[in-house]
Amino acid sequence: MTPLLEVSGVSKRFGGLQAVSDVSFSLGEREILGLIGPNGAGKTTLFNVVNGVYKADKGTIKFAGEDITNRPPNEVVHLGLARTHQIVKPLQDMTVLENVTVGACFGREYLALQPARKVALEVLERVGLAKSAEMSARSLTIAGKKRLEVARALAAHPKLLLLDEVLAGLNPTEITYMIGIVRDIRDSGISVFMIEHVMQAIMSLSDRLVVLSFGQKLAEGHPEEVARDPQVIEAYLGDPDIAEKLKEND
Amino acid sequence: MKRLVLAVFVLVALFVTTGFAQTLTVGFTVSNTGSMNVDSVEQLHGFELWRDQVNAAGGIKAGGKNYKIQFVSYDDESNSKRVQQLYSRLILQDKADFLFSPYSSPLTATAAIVTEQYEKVMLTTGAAEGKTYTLGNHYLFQMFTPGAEYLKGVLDMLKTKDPKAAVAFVYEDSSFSVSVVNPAKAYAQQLGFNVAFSEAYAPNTTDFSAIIDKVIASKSTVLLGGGHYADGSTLARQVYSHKVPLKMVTLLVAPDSPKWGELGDAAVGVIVPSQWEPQTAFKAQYGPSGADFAKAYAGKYNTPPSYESAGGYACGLVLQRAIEQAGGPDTAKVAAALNATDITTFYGRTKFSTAANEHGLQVGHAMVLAQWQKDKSGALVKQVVWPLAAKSANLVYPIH
Amino acid sequence: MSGILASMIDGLLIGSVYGLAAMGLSLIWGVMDVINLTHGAVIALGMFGMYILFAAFPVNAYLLLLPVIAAGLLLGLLIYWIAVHWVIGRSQLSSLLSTFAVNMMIIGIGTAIWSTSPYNVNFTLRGITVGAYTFDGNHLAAAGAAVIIGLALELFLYRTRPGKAIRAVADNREAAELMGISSTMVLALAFAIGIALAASSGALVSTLFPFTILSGAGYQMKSFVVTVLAGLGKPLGALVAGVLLGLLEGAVTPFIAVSWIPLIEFGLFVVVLVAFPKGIFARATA
Amino acid sequence: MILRRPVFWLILVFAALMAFVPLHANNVSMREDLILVAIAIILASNLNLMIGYTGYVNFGHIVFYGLGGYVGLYLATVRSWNLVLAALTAGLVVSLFALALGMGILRLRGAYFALATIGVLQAVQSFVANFDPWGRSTGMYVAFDAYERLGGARHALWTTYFLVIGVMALSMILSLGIKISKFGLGLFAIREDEDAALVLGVNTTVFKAIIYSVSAFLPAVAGALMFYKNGMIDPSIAFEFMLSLEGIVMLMLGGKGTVVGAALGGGLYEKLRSYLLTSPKFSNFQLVIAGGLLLLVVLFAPGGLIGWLYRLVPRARKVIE
Repeated sequence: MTPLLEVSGVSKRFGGLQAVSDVSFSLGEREILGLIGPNGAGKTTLFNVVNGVYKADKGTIKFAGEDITNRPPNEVVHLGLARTHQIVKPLQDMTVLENVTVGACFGREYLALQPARKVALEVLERVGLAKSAEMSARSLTIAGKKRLEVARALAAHPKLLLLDEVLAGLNPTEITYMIGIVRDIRDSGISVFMIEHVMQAIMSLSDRLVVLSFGQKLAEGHPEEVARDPQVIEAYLGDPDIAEKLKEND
Repeated sequence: MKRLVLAVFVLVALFVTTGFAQTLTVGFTVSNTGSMNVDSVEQLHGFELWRDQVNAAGGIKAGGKNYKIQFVSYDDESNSKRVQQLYSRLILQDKADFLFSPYSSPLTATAAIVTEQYEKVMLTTGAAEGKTYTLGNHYLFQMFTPGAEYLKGVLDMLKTKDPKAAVAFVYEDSSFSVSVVNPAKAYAQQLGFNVAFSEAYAPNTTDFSAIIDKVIASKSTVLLGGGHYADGSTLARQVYSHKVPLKMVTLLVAPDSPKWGELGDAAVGVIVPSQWEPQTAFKAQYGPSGADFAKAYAGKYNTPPSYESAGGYACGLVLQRAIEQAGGPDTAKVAAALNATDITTFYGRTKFSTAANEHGLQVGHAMVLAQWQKDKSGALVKQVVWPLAAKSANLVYPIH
Repeated sequence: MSGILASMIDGLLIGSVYGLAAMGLSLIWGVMDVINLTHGAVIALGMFGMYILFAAFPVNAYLLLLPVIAAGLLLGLLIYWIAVHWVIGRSQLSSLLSTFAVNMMIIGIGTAIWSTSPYNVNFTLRGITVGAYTFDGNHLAAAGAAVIIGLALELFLYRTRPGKAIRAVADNREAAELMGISSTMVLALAFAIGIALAASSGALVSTLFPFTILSGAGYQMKSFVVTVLAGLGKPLGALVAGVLLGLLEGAVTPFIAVSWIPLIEFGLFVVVLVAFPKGIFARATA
Repeated sequence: MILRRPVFWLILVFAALMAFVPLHANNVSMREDLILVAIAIILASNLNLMIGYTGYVNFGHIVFYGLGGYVGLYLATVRSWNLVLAALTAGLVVSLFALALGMGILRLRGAYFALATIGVLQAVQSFVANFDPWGRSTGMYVAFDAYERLGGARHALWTTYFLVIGVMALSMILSLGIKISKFGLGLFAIREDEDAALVLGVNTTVFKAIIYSVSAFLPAVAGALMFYKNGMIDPSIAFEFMLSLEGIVMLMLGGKGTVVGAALGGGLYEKLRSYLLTSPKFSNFQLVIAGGLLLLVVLFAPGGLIGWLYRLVPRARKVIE
């Protein structure tokens, strides 16, 4: 079986900084792949290269059998690859419903306005935002905005969802709720590729993990194997907090 | 009782006089602001002097009635878009009976479209461009000699003084200047002059150094052109400060203004084709003599009249005579009277073309040339130098 | 001396005045991310400031630059408090429109006072004659003054405490605030200096050409062109780019009609903007 | 469905009143005032498509009006075309021009785009001022016999008036239609956050170019009609930067992003302006008052009149779009 997403030899440089260098990995159907690494390791940059926000300097990206290297983000969404942003980007002066309708309208199925609105309502129900549908996006709490990000991406009916730190900044109750949403997404048949700093969560959610450090892939494999990898622990030494957590999980 | 009788008498008298002295409204716009400001206000002074004299004399007497004159005017800001809005307003809201033109050709051309659409008589002054009269109008009458004639006299004069002169045309890219310079260029070539340089500059130009450098490089010896007051005075200043070696400078319109003297040394020697100068003594068949006009004007405004002022006053005179001949203010009759007009006033001869393809074009009036010279006391004065029959001083050539 | 050379020298002289005007726009744009649309109106006020001062004190007009600059600083603080302070941090549209509103008000008041008729500052310095060409004394003096003011600003920005604070805020407002720099004070100061530069360039122009209350608009347009060529927040770059623009004008005018110049300039402006949104000279460091 | 929107019917009633009240009263003076109001509404409504819907400030919007005027006048007089055909062709030509131009300058965002539009306006004006077939800076005139084909000047003026009112109604209906469409939703997404819109699947490049081109069409048609009515055109009145800027003032005043706001702002501003222009006391303060109004709106009521209404009566949002 060919993998859903296949990244091979991707590099990205900004001026003097090699943000991502020669990274390869793949992701299968119905898989949750975690992406971890210290701050500045190039995780978000990798996301941006995968969904076409940045152009790759080298390497190829295949999605569902198609070469999507350097295709613009809007085309990538039509193929079924949606994403959320680490720093949330709600469409501030539009309602929550309108935000999600945008996702449905211009997503994989390119729905007309009326069916898109129906999809949006369903998705809002799924992420628990149905009651806020008519509120303006600006007035949501940070947790609400994180869910809105997920809802918008989900409304596109993607095959693969890239989640960029959807748990960051949430309190424990909200984290539990969001983890439930992610599981639910995978159970509905959507693959997930997620960046996360909340170690406990990513260890328990991911089927496999990819570790980045200084733009290079350090390790890949089952979460427990990765956590034991001395190279990974070494890389996290600059961030003792997380190194500690890694050990706890062991 | 006596008082009551007196009061009734006064009331009746008021009633009778107002009953007899009807009021005619004449509408126009003035450039109180913008690039046409100086010339336009001089024209306005001409209008106002005429109105005051008519009203002081009890109004225009026509068909057994007396008509007093009342003006309605707005500031057009030298902007042709405003002109259309304001002339519509003058016609529709202020119910003007007759119209005078704004100052300058483009403003007049735009106003003419509105007045023609509403079939109102408009006398144009301060607007020499001729194209407007070829558009098929019926109610437009031009007081100024058309632009095509402006520079012919200068070239004729230059032919007698310096047939080998190299001519540079530097002129404003406006309908008036273009209508003057294009025929003049052809005429210069016809007379055998070398046209060494020719370039139009955008209206509102203030920096002429690039063009002046080109004039120098072309080795031209005389310069003809200009446009209106703002650009013309600036051009003359910069020609002077760059010490361009020219034997003659002739500019349109600007040097006719009494304000020209304020330029000091930069003003000396500059020639202007003029519609009228106080020194030109036409024998007036109608209205005041030139001397009387100049005296009345100077008495009111403390400055000698320019040809714009004279044109403004003459405009009123011609309208006054047409109303008298028509026996009242009926538009069709007044237009017919204007079509038949052929008279000489202090301003010279006035006759409008009645040909269908150029109706209203001025065909009677002729130009003179005036030059700024220093008199014996060193003061700057404007002298008539052409035609020779009308001259008040000899041409100074070359200037320096 | 050839016509082209003379034309280029004339271009260079006027170009330095364009550059000075653009420095004000560039400083404000670079430091506070505000496109100051009062720029043109302030340039016009500078012209009338010089006119009024010269009418009252008929000394060497270039000495009167000092009071014009002082008045410009005060005016800058005033405009900052009326229209800019409240919209710092809001969308760029807000500051664009609020400064434009002030521009309309200045032009309106100016029109009420001076109408839109042309005025002159009747002050003439003796020119220099080389062969057939004479270079106007006022142009030479104005170019010199523009360069001196430009260099003074550069010294101020790099050698004085407040100057360094301005550069720090331009670089990174938040970091500067953490270091104890009051960004409000610095922004107000930068805005005031930008306005003073615009006013001084207007004062210089008034000694060269006749002007009306509307004359600033043309120099504002030139300032945009120059600022975009130079890249934002590079005042000295703006001065250099202004001189280059003047040189370019001087170099092409012998070959084409002057009336084509705006098309070339603004065509170039749009193309450069699209091709190098951060300015030609900024590309190396971006 | 647009037919279910109350505002749609409001627009029709409004346009019908604009057309028939001066006709019924045979009041030419009222007609001359109203045609300027209609032009203001056309300019503000179409500008709203860029500023209000897409979040791109176009300082040079008037370039479409002026170019439309030139193309239309050229076709209607020099080439003796039928006026309606000439005006529609002018709209089409100018829209295509905008499409090509938009592909280039819409790569710029925010203030850089705004500046580029000023550059475009200046460059086009300068080109036209040097363009011989269009009469350079002296422009073009309509010969009076051109009006004969529409039954004489008086008749022609009424005809152009009704056409302009039609264009005004179309402008408002277009605004409404886009606002309630999927295309409009995509534009709003671009306005709120262009990067987010792109990632959500909106083809921002194409959307922006299309709306830029669409926003050019009706102003160009209106320009063709208006300059035909005025009988002449020259670069300084066709490409008046001030009018371009006033369009923005109108929009901010009424409330950007709303159909009714754009029209309200356009109508009110024009009324105010012509009052100030002819009032002897205030003619000089027209700019001061307009500028002061704009400043107050920008600082204290960024939503304009309609935004203020929304805050007062939140339910109005549903009806007044």
